[in-house]
Amino acid sequence: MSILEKTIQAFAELFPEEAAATVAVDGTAEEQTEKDSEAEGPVVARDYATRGFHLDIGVAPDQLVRAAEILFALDYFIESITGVDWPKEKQIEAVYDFCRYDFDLCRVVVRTRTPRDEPRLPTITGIYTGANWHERETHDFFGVVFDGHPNLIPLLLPEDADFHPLLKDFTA
Amino acid sequence: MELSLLNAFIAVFIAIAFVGANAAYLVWWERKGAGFFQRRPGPTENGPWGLLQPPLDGIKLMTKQLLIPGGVDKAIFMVAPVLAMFPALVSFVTIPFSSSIQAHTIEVGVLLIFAFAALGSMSLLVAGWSSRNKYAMISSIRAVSQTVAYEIPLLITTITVVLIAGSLELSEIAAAQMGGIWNWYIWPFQKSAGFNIFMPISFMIMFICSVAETNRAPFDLGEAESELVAGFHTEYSSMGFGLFFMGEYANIVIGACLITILFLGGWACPFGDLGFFPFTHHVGWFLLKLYLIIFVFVWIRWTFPRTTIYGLLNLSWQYMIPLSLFNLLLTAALIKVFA
Amino acid sequence: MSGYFTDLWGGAVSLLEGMWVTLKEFPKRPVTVGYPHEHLKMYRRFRGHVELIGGEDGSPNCIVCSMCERACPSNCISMTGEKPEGSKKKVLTSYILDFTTCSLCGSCVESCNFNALKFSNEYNLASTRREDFIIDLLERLAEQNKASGGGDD
Amino acid sequence: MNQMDLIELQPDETFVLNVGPQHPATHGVLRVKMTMDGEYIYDAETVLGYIHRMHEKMAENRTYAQYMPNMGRLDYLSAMAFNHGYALVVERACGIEVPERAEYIRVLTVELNRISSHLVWLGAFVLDLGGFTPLMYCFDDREYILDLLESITGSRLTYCYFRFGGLYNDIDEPFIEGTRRFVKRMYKELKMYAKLVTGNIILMKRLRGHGIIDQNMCQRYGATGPVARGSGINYDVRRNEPYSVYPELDFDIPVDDGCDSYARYLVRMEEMVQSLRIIEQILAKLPEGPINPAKKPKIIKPPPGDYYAAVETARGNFGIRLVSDGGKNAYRLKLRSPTYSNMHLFDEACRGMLIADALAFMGSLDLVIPEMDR
Repeated sequence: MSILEKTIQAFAELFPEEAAATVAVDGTAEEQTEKDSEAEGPVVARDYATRGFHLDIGVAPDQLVRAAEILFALDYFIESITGVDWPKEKQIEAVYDFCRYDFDLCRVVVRTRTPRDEPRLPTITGIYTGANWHERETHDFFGVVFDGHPNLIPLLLPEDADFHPLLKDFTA
Repeated sequence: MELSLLNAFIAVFIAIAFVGANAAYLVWWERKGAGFFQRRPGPTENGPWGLLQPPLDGIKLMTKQLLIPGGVDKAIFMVAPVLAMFPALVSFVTIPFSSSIQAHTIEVGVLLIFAFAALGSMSLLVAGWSSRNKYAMISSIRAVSQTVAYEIPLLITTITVVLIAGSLELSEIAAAQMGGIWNWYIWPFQKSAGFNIFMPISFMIMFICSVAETNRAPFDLGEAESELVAGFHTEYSSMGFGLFFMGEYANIVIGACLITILFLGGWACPFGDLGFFPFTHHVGWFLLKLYLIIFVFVWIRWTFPRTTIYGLLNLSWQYMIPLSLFNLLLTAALIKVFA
Repeated sequence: MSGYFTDLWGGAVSLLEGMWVTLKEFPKRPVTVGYPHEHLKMYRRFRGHVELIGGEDGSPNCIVCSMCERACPSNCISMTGEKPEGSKKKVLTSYILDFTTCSLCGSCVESCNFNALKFSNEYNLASTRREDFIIDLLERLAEQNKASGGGDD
Repeated sequence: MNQMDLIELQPDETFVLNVGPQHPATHGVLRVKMTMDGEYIYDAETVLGYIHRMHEKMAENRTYAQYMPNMGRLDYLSAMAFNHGYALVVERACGIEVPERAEYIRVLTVELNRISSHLVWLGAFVLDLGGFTPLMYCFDDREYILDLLESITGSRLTYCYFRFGGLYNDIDEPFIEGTRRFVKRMYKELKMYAKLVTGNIILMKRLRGHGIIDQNMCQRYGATGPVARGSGINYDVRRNEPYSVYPELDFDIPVDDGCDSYARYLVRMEEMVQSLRIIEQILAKLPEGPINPAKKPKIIKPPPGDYYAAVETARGNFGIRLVSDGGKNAYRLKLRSPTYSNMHLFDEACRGMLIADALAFMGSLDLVIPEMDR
């Protein structure tokens, strides 16, 4: 069983009702644009050649910690955490990148969305210690509050920074 | 009486001048040597081969503002650089450059040098303590533990030589090694002590200890610039820093002088007494050996990375002290057998 | 106990090896170029700040299309041009390069379709005054023309 | 287990030592707030952001082509690899094919750049340990690489040599000749470094057994590059996630399971040898052909969606996540820089170390601050 299938199977626990039926390999990038992203299931296998990653997993904020636990158990390491601001939908998307050290190449992207006016997410520093700085950075740039984070103070911005530069409505 | 006082003044003046000139030009030589070791020319801009660099550096340092950071113990802060320079100057009084050139013959010359060398480490302690800077503080503690650790093997090794020569007077120790390279104490065979295979090792111990005593790389833990910024002289500017710098080089000269006298026969000509040759047993030989040793100091500094404080202390307590103690015992026994 | 002495011996040998390496370097010639006295020849492709290319008569090739101005990521080019009476082409009247913000990426040269811009070989770019880096390229071209007695290159 | 974990220290038994932002060992403006017990580090907190420039926001305000020079400013020591990563992600998003010759030249310049980066690391690392001379030798050797790269790219540090789908300009015969000579010289120089630095007993005593990073820690922090490979993890993007022409080249990924500073040191030294091997192979089989694709969109406008590309820089896995909305500018560009994750584990790993060992450990992580702060 390839690592891709293994990961998908492990995530079946999070999405019991949708199960494996929602797993779909998307087509080329052009086709992708026509599809409404909402229509996709939570676990989507992507075309690596055009996208650069294999698995796209959308979770609810409260499933995030469990998702990180599953990935940690499967020997994934954390690459980065970042946000994307979607002002139209009044949401901030948090994107978690995971990758593997061994030769079973599989890049996993975990996404979750939180309301833009009060962005709150649970921290995963309990599982991936290295998420600490990434979460602090996301807090700096997007104002996402990570509940339970041990030290949520500005990392890259000055200590007294009260702005979040990567929000789309930020102007210098 | 008055004449001898005048003599003493002249001698001290010459000693100071010698130390000053040496300290200044050793800085030049260090930079030039570092350059050559590192595929670059070193100082070139001031004077031919950069020879005007030391006096100009001195002028620069003197014209700079002497900063005294807030909250330091001013009196001690100011005294420390002087303390760094002073022992080196005094020690020079006892150094015999040849059978006739010596500021003052002191029967316990070796003891005097060690007494004042201990004072040198005091200046580091005082400087680091009074600077009110954490880096300086750590550095001074390091410097003191280092000096304590390395004074022991240094003294033991010196006692070994003193035992063989039978005198505490430096000129007599040197005089005992006259008559050719084979009489120097660096070799395993001695007239008075028979075959002592540990003498070259003693020389190595002496050499390493002098490097450590003078706080030079690879044992420059006191001023490890990549860890402690500038160590005990972090807060010193202007001539305060200059004095520390000069003191360091003056100490190097003292250390090299000691090695020359104790192991390399002082002013002895390596080819024995050549009746036809006018320069047998001449101050020139002394200076030649002195600068050769200083060259090796420079060479070592620009070759090796720095040790850590624990590596340094381990080297002393695990290797140096047992070996030098063993050699002392062996020498004492051999003297008993052969004498 | 045997480890004690092999450590000592191996360590000493490694130190002597290192010393031999540095000693061999000692007599070699330094590789340094004594910069203010000696200069290196710049490579043909060296990217200094940009300058204008003059045509046969020494006037700039530039036709004021503003492609470079738009390509520049840091907005350091500002140019003006005017259409003289009875002429079809626009003529460059000023070309100011604000070198303080230029990152020497060369986007301007690449975007130019009329062979009007090139990199200079200027590398002595140090000054204590900010104004020295607001470079009037048109003036520079005129000076070059004067120096070479008419358009060359 | 180090001794610090066993002792519970009271606040009045410790003092805080600020290493940085201006400190000789931090190679830039990095600050580590260390809580010390004598010379032992009880706790450390790294403070970043002193040269944060918000490159990610710049990406949203510039066109794709205009953003290319920014990449060299991230990591000034291996600018080529960062440019490569950015070119890869945009090419992937737009579906631009890169001609074979361009790919080979890209790998050639990236590997030259990797050697030059490792040379700076070697010099600076030994400088951290108190040895000054190797720095000068390293810079002498690096000078050859910089001259070579300058002769084809026109600049010495921030090359900006890659274009989407190809290169800025072609390499010429003097460059190939010069590279051949350099490879020959570099093999000799590496032997010299082995004698001067690698075998040195003082260096070994300082590095062996110090700065332990185990595999679990690498996984938790996401350490990559020589830091992970020095912990016995066989992870190199060039092999694990092949890009460009790396699959066609024969080279090894050096791995050392010493987990200490010395293992990381050995990995980097061996990487230079492997890079030389790659360069030799490329010089032997450099194909003829164009260096820019025949058809290339005039204005770069990737279709909407998420794209990811990763490259192996001299310091590890550099990843770019590009979120496009189909416009001329990126909607969101995330730069995942390797040192950011590598440095993060310093806080945990340096607990209980002596300050001298901790700074040697920091040197073995090969920090480039602008890349961390972005």
